[in-house]
Amino acid sequence: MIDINPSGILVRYNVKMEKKMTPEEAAEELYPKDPTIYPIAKAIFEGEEDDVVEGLEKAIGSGKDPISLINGALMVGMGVVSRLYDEGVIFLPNVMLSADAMQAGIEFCKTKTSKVPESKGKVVCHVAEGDVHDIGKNIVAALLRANGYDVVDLGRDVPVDEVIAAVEKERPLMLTGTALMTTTMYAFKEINDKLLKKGIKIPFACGGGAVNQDFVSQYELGVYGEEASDAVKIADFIKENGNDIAKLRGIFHKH
Amino acid sequence: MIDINPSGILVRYNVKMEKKMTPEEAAEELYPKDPTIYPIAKAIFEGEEDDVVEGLEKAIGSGKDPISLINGALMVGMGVVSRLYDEGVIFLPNVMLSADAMQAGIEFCKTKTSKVPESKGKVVCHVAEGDVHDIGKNIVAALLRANGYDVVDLGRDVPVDEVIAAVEKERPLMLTGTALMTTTMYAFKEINDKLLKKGIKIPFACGGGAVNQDFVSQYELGVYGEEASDAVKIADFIKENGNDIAKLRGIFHKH
Amino acid sequence: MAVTRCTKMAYAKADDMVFGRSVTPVKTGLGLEIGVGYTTPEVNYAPRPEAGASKEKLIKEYERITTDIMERMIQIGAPAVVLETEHVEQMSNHPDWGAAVAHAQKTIMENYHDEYGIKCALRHTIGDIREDRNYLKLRGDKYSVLMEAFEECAKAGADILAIESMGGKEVFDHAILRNDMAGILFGIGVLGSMDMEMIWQDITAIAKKTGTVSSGDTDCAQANTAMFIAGGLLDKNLAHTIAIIARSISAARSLVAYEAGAVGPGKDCGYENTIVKAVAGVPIAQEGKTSTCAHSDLMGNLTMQCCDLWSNESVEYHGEFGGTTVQCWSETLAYDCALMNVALDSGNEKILRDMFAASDMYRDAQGYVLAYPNAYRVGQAIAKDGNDIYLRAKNAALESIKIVEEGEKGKLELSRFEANALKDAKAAFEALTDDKDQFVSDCLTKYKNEVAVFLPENYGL
Amino acid sequence: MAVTRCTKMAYAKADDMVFGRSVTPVKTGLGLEIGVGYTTPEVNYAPRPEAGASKEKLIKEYERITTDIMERMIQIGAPAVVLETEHVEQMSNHPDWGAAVAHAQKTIMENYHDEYGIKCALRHTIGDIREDRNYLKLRGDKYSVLMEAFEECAKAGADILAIESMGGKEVFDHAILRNDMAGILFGIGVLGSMDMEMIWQDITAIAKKTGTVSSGDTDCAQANTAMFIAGGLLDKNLAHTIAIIARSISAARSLVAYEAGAVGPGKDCGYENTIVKAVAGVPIAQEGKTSTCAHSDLMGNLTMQCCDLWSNESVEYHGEFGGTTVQCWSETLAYDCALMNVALDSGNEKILRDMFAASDMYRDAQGYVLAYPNAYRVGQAIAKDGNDIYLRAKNAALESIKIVEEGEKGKLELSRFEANALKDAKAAFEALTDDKDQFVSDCLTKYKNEVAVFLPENYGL
Ligand code: B12
Ligand code: B12
Repeated sequence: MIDINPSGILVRYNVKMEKKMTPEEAAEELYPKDPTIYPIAKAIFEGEEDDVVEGLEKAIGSGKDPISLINGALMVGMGVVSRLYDEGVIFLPNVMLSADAMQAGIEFCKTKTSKVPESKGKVVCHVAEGDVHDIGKNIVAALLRANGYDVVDLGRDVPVDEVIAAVEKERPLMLTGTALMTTTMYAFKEINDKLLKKGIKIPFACGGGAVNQDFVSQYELGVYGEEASDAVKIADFIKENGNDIAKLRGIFHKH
Repeated sequence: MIDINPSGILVRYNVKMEKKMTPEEAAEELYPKDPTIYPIAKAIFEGEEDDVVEGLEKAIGSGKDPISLINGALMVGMGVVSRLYDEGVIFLPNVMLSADAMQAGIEFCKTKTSKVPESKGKVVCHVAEGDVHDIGKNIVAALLRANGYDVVDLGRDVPVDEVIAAVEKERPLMLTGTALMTTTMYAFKEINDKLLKKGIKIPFACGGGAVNQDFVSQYELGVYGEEASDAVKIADFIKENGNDIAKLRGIFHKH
Repeated sequence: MAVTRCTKMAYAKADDMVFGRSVTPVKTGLGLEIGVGYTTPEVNYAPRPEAGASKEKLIKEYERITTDIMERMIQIGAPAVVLETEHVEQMSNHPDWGAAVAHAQKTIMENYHDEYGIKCALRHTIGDIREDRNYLKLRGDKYSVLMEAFEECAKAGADILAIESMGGKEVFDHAILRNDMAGILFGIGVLGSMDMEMIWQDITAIAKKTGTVSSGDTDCAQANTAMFIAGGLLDKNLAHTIAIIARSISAARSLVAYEAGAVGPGKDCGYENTIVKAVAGVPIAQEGKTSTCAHSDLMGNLTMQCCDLWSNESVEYHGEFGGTTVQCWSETLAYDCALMNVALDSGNEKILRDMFAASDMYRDAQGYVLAYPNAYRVGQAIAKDGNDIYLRAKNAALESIKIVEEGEKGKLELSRFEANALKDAKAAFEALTDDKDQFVSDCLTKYKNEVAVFLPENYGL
Repeated sequence: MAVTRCTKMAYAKADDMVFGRSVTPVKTGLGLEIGVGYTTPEVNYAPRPEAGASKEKLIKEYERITTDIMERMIQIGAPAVVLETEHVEQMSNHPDWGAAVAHAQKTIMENYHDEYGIKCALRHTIGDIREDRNYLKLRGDKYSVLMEAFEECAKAGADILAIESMGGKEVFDHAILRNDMAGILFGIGVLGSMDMEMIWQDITAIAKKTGTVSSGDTDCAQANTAMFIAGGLLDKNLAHTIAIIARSISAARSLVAYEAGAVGPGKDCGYENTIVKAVAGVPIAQEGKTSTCAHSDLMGNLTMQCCDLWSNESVEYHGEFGGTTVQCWSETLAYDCALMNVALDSGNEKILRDMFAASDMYRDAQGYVLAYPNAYRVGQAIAKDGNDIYLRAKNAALESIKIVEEGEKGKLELSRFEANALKDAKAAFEALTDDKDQFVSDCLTKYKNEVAVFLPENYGL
């Protein structure tokens, strides 16, 4: 093999840009100080289900309300995770493991009370009819859940009418659609038209390999999202500023 | 330089496919036998204006009607040219020179009579507003003329309303538009809409670098043409089969 | 058909491997030979969305695509071309659709071949339709339709038969998002290999019967998913060091097609193909810098190093300034091939190959392991225990880890994150048993529990 | 500014010319150097049709394009990139539009440079707006707007200034469709050169004043028109042997920019640039196999032989599977450059250059003449009579004819049609006077008569 000096050929920007702090150090700075909350948040960050449950047990034992722990401890830990993911300090598998741990924590809390926890809002997720590419959707759903949304995941290859029925039933904050094939993404238009016919005007966030902004702009409810994390940002924006689709497009249509 | 055997790298299909006959031999087989017509047709093929006029003079001298010579000699010669161009035996500059010679011949015939020659039909040609790329249009116009059409050439960078006015005035068989820029071709849509508003439903053949079939399919009157010679084929089709745009698209939309 | 495991390398040494030549070339289609000393563009395309509306529209669309490509190849003087039609779901679910498309395409190709003498062949990649909304359904009714699709397309004109099969994907999908090494190994190396053993014996039988070419499989469903999730240098969904482990394991899996009778050319999106070529000696298609229309990777030149066909992976059919997309991309591919063919003709193929490899082997861990000298080593690790699909896959993983570790001591830079992920992965693989049965039984327990959609009966387990 | 004619070759011999290195490199933009030993992708793009609707929309469109490209370059680890914005008419006719776009783009590029250290520069190619519906209006009011556009864009952030000027085009357009050799020579070699002498002194003055780079012109309006009309191997609108004569003449014309103070990099679409580099030693941009998005040519690899920037010419901005078009094409360009840079780094640049040239020099007459050893000879024919813009252009034509004739005796095949066109052209050029004044006066008479739109006052004649 010939020998080269790679530095003139390519730049390893990821190495160059890496944050000085380790993820653990960065997380440590963000954990809440409260000694009953701290171990729960940390266990969430580390994705250790058992430690989460153990921490919750202790906290409940010391008098904390199970429901308040969901927002006050589990979500706080998850907030650390989401923030560090957004900043590029940690990667998706960490988020997935933390999200799994958080789910376990929420389930545990629910067993300890008869009150129903309040969610940030409901989102219906699906992969277009005819399309089995569902990893993108799975990431979207996981990140939404990790950020406190109540996700109704319809799965993949979902018939248009089933999507409509779910939206009618759940009345979500928004609907998400994923499609990775040019031949399947057209279902989004149909969904749009059927929703409008029923007078339902919620943002329909669409993404996935084949989908592009130009396509999504063609139907009234469409908002294009590039990254899975955009789904969270879109939902957050809706919660804070209402569901004006023109405004959403103004922010999220970057191409 | 390194030395290679190009035969494994590339194939000179043009060399491989070249017809056995020379253009002159091929033309000779197609000229009319009539000794007064033959030299005119041949002079057209050779693009020799002087010989065309000389031949016409002789023919008129021997009693031929100037107007009938237009169809009976000039157009026949041009027919040979067009056919050999279509078959790939001769190239565009030959056609251009022949067309120039034919124009000279027609002008000459007109001076010899008060009758008005009949054309195959009128076509209005233009380059879209804002666009100065006019060579494609020039080729289109030349080929249409060479095939007996009466071309009203509006030139380049033609404002939409001027196109509409010309169509209203000339009532052509069809309109052609050329655009080479994505930013100019949108004028075609406007033209389409304004024509429809006025109830004018003629085929609007569109071509040129930026234009593609998908774009042209978006407006009712549009028929996409890839090659300049398609303009002639479209006109011929209209003359023979009427101006049904769906039918025209069926034939000329190849992509 | 029997399955003959690969336990030896097809090439005596890495340096013997080059683009355009393979140990066992393949003759196919209209005058085409693959791996005999020249490379050929392989053009891929996806119909426009509207085209799926009816069988007629779809056929028309593929006719246009085919004509456009053939026409452009003639215009620029390209001596040969392969067209790959990756089935959209309708074409595999209704084998008569797929067959009609194959027939329409082949007719056009024959006309061009007759008129101009251009060498060409048609690959049909049947969609792996053995999946319903919730579960993989690898065996049963859908399997019969799948095989029917192969047979009908072969009879109708397809020269080269391929698939990107999905065995193991349900476990893999779960594992890859959780850095679960055992799951990645089980999904790709064990379940994937088991499923391939079944389908490739059957596809090869169909190819024999129809006089077509049984060409091979890629681990698109798994290793490519990992590569896509890993993404570019700044993406943060998966460590690239994990993606290359999945890729290395996938070589042990994709090899199974050849063990079951396939002869190549391996499909374009198999980035594991250099490893496979090293072991099995078959010609391979590859994609890279000229498939940016379809996806981005970090080894645009490197993948050319040992390719026999050079592909654009896929592009949606539509217009550009320079013609339709299939014309633009096929032309670029054809020039890439012309360059390689010049090198082959002038005896400079090894230096060009080395330049291709050098361009990207330090770009990230994936390119480093897939650079042909390292890919060869992964191949050796596989062949060493070629008879044990589990052990060879595990070997591949460990060898790739070792290669990256060595690289890090040299010119391959890793981010701390990538290095940590590698370390954790190494520990995980080293902790695994050497006993296949033990591993399978552990995994069955684990994933029946963790992955709701995992049905062992899909694999006869 | 004075005009200093080139009467000597910048390179002692053809073999000294390679990609990535030029005799007189150029420093520009944010840390970029051109021609010092590495090649850099130059990405070109056209806004979507709708984007022209308003100034705001247009700016937004270019912001998106710029971000997309910079982002992708970072994702794949490209060390450097140049962006070329070819003005749409509004941007030159309203210099504040062009300036606003330049500013918006540069701001984004600065951010990326600051964050990642990526080397980059912005080229603005002002539209030659000196034309109204019927006539060229090379001098007068439109000229002032043109120069204002240069100055405003330079002040607003453009690093590199370019234009594709149109002098001579009215005569050329008439001549090229009629195989009229004198008209081709007059249009390109005389009128084109005269117009360039004027504008390039003024552009260079603006560049000096604004601290930007006066880069050069290409004969897009004429030589490229000929190349496009000539088309592919089976097209029948113009003999390729005529197209290469027009191209060779255009080298004598495009050289004028450098004689008037420009320093390069010559613009991508100047297929005459290899000749120009041989004479003037300036760095050049080129396009070829990775500009199939914009057009098809017959020298996809060959044009890489001596390029310093490597361009995709232009692509409409829209989505593809692999990202937006500007991302896809910039990535492909970046890998092409990586390959060349590997060659430069490892001392293999000459062998790679030769492979590029060999790929296409027998593909048609154009590639044959532009192959660097032959291009060098055309350069010598120009430099020999460098002081006489007419004679040097005629020399270039005759030398190119001679080169093709020699080629035909070797491995370059010509169709009978091409050979005949060449023979006729040769006779036409040989019949021409050696006296510039005589030629100009003959042509004035002829073309005032034949070409209705030809106004001698455009050239001060
Ligand atoms: C030559 C050329 C020029 C010449 C034009 C000379 C002339 N008299 O026409 C000059 C130098 C003037 C020029 C100027 C510009 N150009 Co220009 N030019 C080209 C080039 C290189 C070739 C075009 C050409 O002549 N082709 C050959 C002819 C014969 O082809 P054609 O016109 O398409 O016609 C054929 C068919 O389409 C068909 N046809 C044409 N019309 C019709 C109609 C019908 C009915 C039918 C059936 C068929 C048909 O027949 C012909 C033969 O078969 C193209 C590159 C390209 N990819 O097209 C760029 C190109 C068109 N130009 C381009 C640009 C940007 C410009 C400028 C703005 C550059 C600048 N910044 O100054 C200016 C435009 C100024 C203006 N306001 O218009 C871009 C357009 C990009 C975009 N946004 O869409 C292109 C695509 C180059 C590129 N890749 O970037 N250009
Ligand atoms: C992996 C893969 C598969 C796997 C899918 C595994 C799975 N569980 O998903 C398998 C092997 C099953 C597969 C099958 C097929 N595939 Co496939 N596949 C791919 C591949 C290589 C990568 C896709 C992927 O996983 N990307 C990574 C994920 C994470 O990305 P993503 O889903 O786009 O999601 C990201 C964003 O888009 C975003 N996002 C996603 N959804 C949403 C939603 C919202 C609201 C927001 C804000 C964001 C967002 O978030 C994610 C992360 O940021 C692509 C190549 C490509 N260029 O995309 C081809 C591709 C999609 N496949 C293709 C094809 C053709 C097929 C098959 C038909 C092949 C065949 N002949 O069998 C079958 C399809 C069967 C069917 N009916 O669906 C083509 C589609 C072409 C077309 N016509 O459009 C592609 C483009 C490949 C190509 N270039 O040809 N494939």
